[in-house]
Amino acid sequence: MRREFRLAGAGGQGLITAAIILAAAAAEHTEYNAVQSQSYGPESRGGSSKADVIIADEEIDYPEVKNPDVLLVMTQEAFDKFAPGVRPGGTIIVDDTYVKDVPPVDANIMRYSISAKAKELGREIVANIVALGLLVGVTGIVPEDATLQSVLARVPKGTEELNEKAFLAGVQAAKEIV
Amino acid sequence: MRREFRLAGAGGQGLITAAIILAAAAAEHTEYNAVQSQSYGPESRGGSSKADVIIADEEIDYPEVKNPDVLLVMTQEAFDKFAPGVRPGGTIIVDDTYVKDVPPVDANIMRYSISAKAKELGREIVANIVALGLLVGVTGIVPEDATLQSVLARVPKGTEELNEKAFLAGVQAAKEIV
Amino acid sequence: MNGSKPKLLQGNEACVEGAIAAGLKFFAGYPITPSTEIAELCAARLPQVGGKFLQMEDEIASMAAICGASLAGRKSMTATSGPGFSLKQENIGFAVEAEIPCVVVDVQRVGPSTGMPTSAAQGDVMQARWGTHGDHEIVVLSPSSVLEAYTLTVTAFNIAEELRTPVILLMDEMVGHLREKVVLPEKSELVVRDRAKPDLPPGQYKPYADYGDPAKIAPLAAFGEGYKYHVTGLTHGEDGFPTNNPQAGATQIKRINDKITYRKKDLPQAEELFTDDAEVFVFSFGGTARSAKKAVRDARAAGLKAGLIRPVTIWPFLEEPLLKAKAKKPKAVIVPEMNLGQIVRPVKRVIGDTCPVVGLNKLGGQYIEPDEILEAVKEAILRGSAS
Amino acid sequence: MNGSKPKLLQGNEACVEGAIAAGLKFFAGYPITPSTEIAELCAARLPQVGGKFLQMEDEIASMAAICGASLAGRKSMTATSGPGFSLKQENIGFAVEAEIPCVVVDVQRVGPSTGMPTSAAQGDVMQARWGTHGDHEIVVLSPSSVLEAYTLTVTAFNIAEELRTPVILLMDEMVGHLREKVVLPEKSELVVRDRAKPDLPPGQYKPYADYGDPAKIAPLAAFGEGYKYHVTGLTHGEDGFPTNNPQAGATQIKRINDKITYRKKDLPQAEELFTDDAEVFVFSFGGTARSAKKAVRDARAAGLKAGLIRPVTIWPFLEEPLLKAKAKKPKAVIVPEMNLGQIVRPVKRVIGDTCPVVGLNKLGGQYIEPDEILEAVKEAILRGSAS
Amino acid sequence: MVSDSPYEIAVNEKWCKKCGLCIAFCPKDVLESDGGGPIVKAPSQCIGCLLCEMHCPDFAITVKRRAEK
Amino acid sequence: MVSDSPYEIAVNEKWCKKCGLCIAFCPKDVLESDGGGPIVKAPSQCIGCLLCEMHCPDFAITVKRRAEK
Amino acid sequence: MALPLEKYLRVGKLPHIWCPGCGHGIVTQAIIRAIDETGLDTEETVIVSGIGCSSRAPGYMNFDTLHTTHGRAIPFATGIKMANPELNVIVITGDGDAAAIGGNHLIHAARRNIGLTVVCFNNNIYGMTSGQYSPLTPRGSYASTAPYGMFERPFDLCELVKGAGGSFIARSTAYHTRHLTNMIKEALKYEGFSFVDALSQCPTYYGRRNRLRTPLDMLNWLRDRAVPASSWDKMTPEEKDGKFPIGILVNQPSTELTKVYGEVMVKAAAEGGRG
Amino acid sequence: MALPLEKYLRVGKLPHIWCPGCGHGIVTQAIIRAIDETGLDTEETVIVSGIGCSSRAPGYMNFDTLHTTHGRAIPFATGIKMANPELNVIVITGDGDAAAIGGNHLIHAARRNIGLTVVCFNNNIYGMTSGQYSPLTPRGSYASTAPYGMFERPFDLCELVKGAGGSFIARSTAYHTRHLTNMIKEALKYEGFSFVDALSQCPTYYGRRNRLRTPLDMLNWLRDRAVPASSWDKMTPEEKDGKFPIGILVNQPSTELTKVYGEVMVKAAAEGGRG
Ligand SMILES: Cc1ncc(C[n+]2csc(CCOP(=O)(O)OP(=O)(O)O)c2C)c(N)n1
Ligand SMILES: Cc1ncc(C[n+]2csc(CCOP(=O)(O)OP(=O)(O)O)c2C)c(N)n1
Ligand code: SF4
Ligand code: SF4
Ligand code: SF4
Ligand code: SF4
Ligand code: SF4
Ligand code: SF4
Ligand SMILES: [Mg+2]
Ligand SMILES: [Mg+2]
Repeated sequence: MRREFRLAGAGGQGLITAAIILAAAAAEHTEYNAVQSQSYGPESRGGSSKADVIIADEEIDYPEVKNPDVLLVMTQEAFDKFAPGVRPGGTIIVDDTYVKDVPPVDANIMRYSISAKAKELGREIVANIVALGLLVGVTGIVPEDATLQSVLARVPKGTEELNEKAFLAGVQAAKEIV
Repeated sequence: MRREFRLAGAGGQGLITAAIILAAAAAEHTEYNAVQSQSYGPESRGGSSKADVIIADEEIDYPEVKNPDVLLVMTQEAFDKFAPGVRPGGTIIVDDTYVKDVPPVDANIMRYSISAKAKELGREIVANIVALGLLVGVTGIVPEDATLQSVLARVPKGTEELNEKAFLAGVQAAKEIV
Repeated sequence: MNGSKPKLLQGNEACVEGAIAAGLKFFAGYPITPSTEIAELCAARLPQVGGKFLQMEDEIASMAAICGASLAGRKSMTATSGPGFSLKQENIGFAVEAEIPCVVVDVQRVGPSTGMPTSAAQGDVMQARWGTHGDHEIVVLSPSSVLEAYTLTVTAFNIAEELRTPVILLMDEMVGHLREKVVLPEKSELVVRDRAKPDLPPGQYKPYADYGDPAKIAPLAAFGEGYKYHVTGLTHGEDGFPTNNPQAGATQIKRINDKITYRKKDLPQAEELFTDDAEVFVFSFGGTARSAKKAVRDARAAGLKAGLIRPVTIWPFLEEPLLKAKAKKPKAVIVPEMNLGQIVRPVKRVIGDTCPVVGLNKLGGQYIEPDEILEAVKEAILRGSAS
Repeated sequence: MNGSKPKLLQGNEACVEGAIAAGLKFFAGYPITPSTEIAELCAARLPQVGGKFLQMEDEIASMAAICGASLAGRKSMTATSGPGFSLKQENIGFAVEAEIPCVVVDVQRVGPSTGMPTSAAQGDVMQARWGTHGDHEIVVLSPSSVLEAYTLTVTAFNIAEELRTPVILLMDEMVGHLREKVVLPEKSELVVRDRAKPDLPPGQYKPYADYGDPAKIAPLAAFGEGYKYHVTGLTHGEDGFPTNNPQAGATQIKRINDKITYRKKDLPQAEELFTDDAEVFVFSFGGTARSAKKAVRDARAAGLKAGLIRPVTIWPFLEEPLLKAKAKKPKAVIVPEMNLGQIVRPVKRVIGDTCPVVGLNKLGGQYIEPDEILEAVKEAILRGSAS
Repeated sequence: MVSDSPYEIAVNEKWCKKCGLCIAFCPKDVLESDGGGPIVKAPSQCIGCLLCEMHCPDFAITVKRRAEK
Repeated sequence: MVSDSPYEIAVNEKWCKKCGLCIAFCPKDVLESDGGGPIVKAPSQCIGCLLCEMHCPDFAITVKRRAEK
Repeated sequence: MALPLEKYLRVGKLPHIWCPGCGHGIVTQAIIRAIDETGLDTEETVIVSGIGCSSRAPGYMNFDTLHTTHGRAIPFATGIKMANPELNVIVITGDGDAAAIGGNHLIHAARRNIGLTVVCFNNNIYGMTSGQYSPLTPRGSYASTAPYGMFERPFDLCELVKGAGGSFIARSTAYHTRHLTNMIKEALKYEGFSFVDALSQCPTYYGRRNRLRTPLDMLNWLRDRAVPASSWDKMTPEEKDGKFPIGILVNQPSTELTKVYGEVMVKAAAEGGRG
Repeated sequence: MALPLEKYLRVGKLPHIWCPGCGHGIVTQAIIRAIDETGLDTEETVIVSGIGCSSRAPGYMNFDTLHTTHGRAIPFATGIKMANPELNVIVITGDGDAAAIGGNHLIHAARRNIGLTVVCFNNNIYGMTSGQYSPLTPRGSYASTAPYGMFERPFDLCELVKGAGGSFIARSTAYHTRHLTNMIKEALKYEGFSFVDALSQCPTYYGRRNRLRTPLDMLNWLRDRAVPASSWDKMTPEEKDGKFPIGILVNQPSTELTKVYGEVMVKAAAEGGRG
């Protein structure tokens, strides 16, 4: 088993953090192997942002994601850029707060107003955690409680409660849309 | 024909200049080839000084002097250090103003009070040019007039007259001691 | 940090944790992508464990400062990337000549010059060996995984201390920035070598003693311990004072080279996979070796006799596994690297005319993918069979 | 200075006169033994011929300043020795990447580190090739005589201008400090290449144009001529602006390497002596090649079939004469160098398993004497005949 | 936008990064925030002080005298 | 050299480089030049001011109070 | 009044890579405006920078532009000016570029009085590499390499350049845009080495970590600390604490280096020189 | 009163390599005397130098001694002090070593206030490499790279260190040996970064080329230009021309860097830090 995830959107949306938490949950709370990588560079300054995770039950020799099984996109630009690369038959989770134009692709598309939900919960800044909950809920790749532990271990002190709410909202949403 | 010369003494005695003039005289006024080299380094600061010249009618591939045909020494230390290295049967010109102890070696020894002579002429600083005159006179390796031209071309302006006197005194001395 | 609990760690982070486990007490550095996390983590972690961090005015000063700290008896490290590695070269040479133990991390990025600061490359392989002027052997290690970034950092400190020499940890952006699941070894499992102390009283201590035996290296007294000895970058005698004697100079330079080549056997050896019966060898290091490993596994799955040699010690070049391979008269040795062909040079020198040595090179920050290597393996086997 | 009259000139002086003959207009440097005479003579001579001299605060600044001056349209040079050469490496890489013509003189001395500042060595051969980070070809020339210090400096400027690249003149203390009789070529005999000017108007000018043909190199406009173009050490496109596109990056790096390797044939070729029927080859450069030449002549005088290959271009490594030698199945190739064995490495790579490649190495500032090489030749012939 | 002010304010949407500085610096409340970026709300109030233009890090807002046009 | 001065002046010939500074700085003409280097000419005049010692670049001349000995 | 952007900017390269609210764009605009108002010929003006967010500015400016290595813009620029003294040479640098790795070149250029105008985009942090402390980070501030607060003492950049012998020194901030433009104008008009310490803001790395949440907070922070040079000397040490003077701080005309070298050339051609 | 030479010098290494009449021996003696009078423990005192004639001094001094690379003595010394703050760390450097190639390290050490005592053997020339001009060569002087006279403007080293924030700065000369010794003593007692500009003479390369034929001529030249700091401020610019003040020029106690870092360590151990 080897599953590849890509989280993409704009700098500042916190997708790198979400990817790290996902990989950490797998690494620290399951028997799976996990690697996480991301694009660096001045272009991540305000511009686009991309973070990858691979979770596998075997050794992960080559750690790069080429055709993700699961793509989470939180901007239109990210959708346009990365949707075509998804493994045929894979899954694309779309934050329809920002992604409006979703032409058909050979993938299973799931839509949710992730950012709107986060805003509703109090601060849009937790959209990444809503998204993480959604992704975990949809894919079942790692246990929800383990992921929540990882969330709480890696978010700034004082924001645990809000993030927990965000995560659970995402998980809940997954149940609704699947 | 390849003849090797070594001029050795103390830093400040101007032997490097003398060696350069000797090589320049050969290079610029004869058909011979000539190279000149010297020891560098902090040890040349106040300490000992050594300059070598090779004059040859063939190409000078290897430019280092190992066993000079002619050695000019202007300090006891230089004598002690370099006399043993002279080619058997070679010539050693000794400034007996400073070199007092001359044990027998397999070489033709010529003594002259070079520095004393220079002092007598006005300034000891021209001892190197007296020595050069002596060396040229003794060895006949380059024409005296050509060497004098080289001397005049390379000494500081304003000192030409003194240096000419010094050179001629050396040449004269050669005639006397040979 | 240590213990059997699995963790998700970044390569750069693992390097810092390894250094701390090895006893790092002083880090001096200057930020540069993609090595910066090493400095940042040292700034946070060192004062927690009785160590110190200082951000210097540049890379030259950083290299100087770690040499100074090492002479004062503390294990020291610096980290940088290409442009900074170029700047450190003069003082790396000083550490070589003055035999000062320390660890220098270079997380490679695309060059030359500013190049592509955030993209991966393996273009500093030859610079790590030859970047400073004059003759010098140097130990260079290259990790392929986050765990190895940890363990090899510990090893780097051990070698530095044992051989009294700077050791270069040559990472690449791929490994430095990768986050990976690791189980760090228990403290008790770690071998940590501390600096040998002189057993002679100050009057008799020779900091650069030549025992006529490359296995024996003079211990290094710390400044302030009463030895009152002299350290210089000038060619020097056994007492550490400069010499102009050519013979003495030659002896000294040979000694600091021999001490390293003599210990080749003790340096981290290559990882080998399926080399016993391989017909084609893939020789690959660092991040690229991960692709190579995958390719070799895939080749085997397809019934192709490929083998992997992954050098962990890059310099001095360990010929042994290649000589063994050469003896098997292979069809080819394939050398994938993210550069124009650097490690392939000593490979060619060892393999000679025995078989084609095929460089597989990619530039511009592009990873070499397993399939590309697999393709090369297939081709080599086909070509080899045809001839 | 020029004309048929013989002169006694020092190697370092000849380099300056050659540079001035080639059109040198700006020298920036920092004094260091044994290169200092070059700076000193530039300080005296340049303002006499409409040029300028500036002593910078260090070697890094010197290298930067000559790049700046070159971009402003003036032929520029700097000179240094080991420690300073190490410091210049970062900005040499910049000149490579930004394709800025200039000449860098390194008069080698004993290293590593401060070493023996006034003693001769040839220990920077590999550093000249690999001293800066990232992949880069570079042109390195090495004179053996005072006359060649003059002519090769002119050549170095010509190559720099034609290939838009820094060229290293790798001297050694032996040649730099030697005074020798020379007859400088007449001005009219000298080939001096001046910088090509863009023939396109500013709007269409591409300072880093890729013509898909390594023979064609974009001309370099001078700052102030109205082209208003951009120069960067970041990987860049044809217009000179940074790119993060891996493909474009790869292409750019390959292009600046290919333009050099493509012109191997036009670079100064090796001097060969008695190679036609040689059984043993001596491969030697710089000051040491003078001993080698004497040894080969002495060998011939003794009836031994020795031949000399003296590479004048050190990098890119010109395999041609060695391949010719290899084809003759020689008994040995002897490689004397004043280091622990550097140029011997590519020699081995080319010769492969054909015959023994014997390094003859001396350290500590000691010249290799003709007799030592002759001895090696004799041994090789004996051994070769016995087997 | 036509107005009775002698000044014409132009916003380059492609360059604007919605930092809000132009809005904050306008002494006359000419500009209004649209999620960070400026909307020219009261062009007639503009006194051409250029504070918006000079504080824009992105060259995205310019103020011209109409005559200049 | 025995004298009635309370100071003892020692010259280390091996280190002295005959720069003459000690002689030039002695306020009491205690020292005399021997081709550059010092000869202690008038030891009894010495006032122990150390100017000779402190200006010697070669650590070659030292002045001790006799009692110190 | 509005700037002719197309004349001075490579508009095709915009939007630039800087973060929203980054002060570097404001300072860049001030430079362009100063060039415009001074009337420098764009074809005879060269812009040189080192490495850093700030040093990316020349890439957007429509001149001959040179983006060098980290810290080395000034010696590159020195070579340009020596080679062609007719050119106006402007150096754009950052506080890390100019004062950390490049500190030596800054002081030597000031000493030599070579005709460059150096504008330091001083955001007291390393922006490009994500927020490490710089030699200008105020004591106590947080940075990625100062997680316990900056413990080193910072430079006063203008004092440093003054100590090096700098003859024209001015300071302003991204808040005081008109004043900043004027300072740069004066610097451009000065014939020798002129230095402008242009305080800029990095909301992304300095602001976020130091409770200055918005670009506006950062600009106000600059405003609150700036004191006109005319008032500065009258303040007590306590009043000066945490503040800095803005305005022209030093202005002592002195012959520019390439002019002096011109005299050397005349002398050399005539007399030969004394080796 | 006479110094116990064997205690402080490696007498077996003498005579030293310096030329007859070189000022470096005089300054070295002043350092040793200051150490003696201050009572520093020779086993807890480290002497660090760069490259140059001056930088050869540590080789003759009976301490832990470190002869580094050109210009880099200060960062090496910084590493030593950081590693072991108990040590007294003295840096011996030259005007080329400290102010040309090493200028950046000098100003940063002054800024940081790290506890080093730096003594610059300032002979305003590069001695070791045979007389090229340095950033301290007076305008108009001749040097091997200034055959037409020095055309660059020199630094005032003490002003430079002051501009960098230096808290203890003093100057003296090889003429004023007692005064020089006292200045070094005060510097050794100062806890933070202390700097002594010790004017020295190079009769071989500076003197010969500039009509100062003997070492004594050179010392008198130093004497004639030195003015006590107390009189300096009262002088007109014309009177100051060609002269320099000697004495303690700056003395403003401030906490030493390793002390400050000690506080960081306490904080770090306690709270963790805010990344
Ligand atoms: C030799 C070298 N060292 C380090 C770096 C990494 N680096 C790039 S920019 C930078 C600091 C930039 O800070 P500053 O000059 O203040 O500019 P800012 O980004 O804040 O505008 C550093 C350390 C480099 N490119 N080269
Ligand atoms: C990197 C480097 N550049 C240049 C040199 C050559 N060098 C040695 S000492 C020196 C200058 C010494 O001048 P200074 O520091 O004033 O000392 P002094 O000899 O005058 O006492 C120079 C340029 C070197 N050793 N290393
Ligand atoms: S020019 Fe002044 S008044 Fe007009 S919109 Fe801009 S800031 Fe407001
Ligand atoms: S200041 Fe510029 S970038 Fe910021 S919101 Fe206004 S127009 Fe947009
Ligand atoms: S101590 Fe004073 S008085 Fe005595 S000899 Fe020395 S200088 Fe003269
Ligand atoms: S000062 Fe010292 S070296 Fe000079 S003459 Fe006197 S004793 Fe000799
Ligand atoms: S990181 Fe800071 S300095 Fe760099 S562009 Fe962003 S705000 Fe500006
Ligand atoms: S060259 Fe000058 S500084 Fe060096 S030892 Fe001689 S006199 Fe002293
Ligand atoms: Mg900054
Ligand atoms: Mg000096």
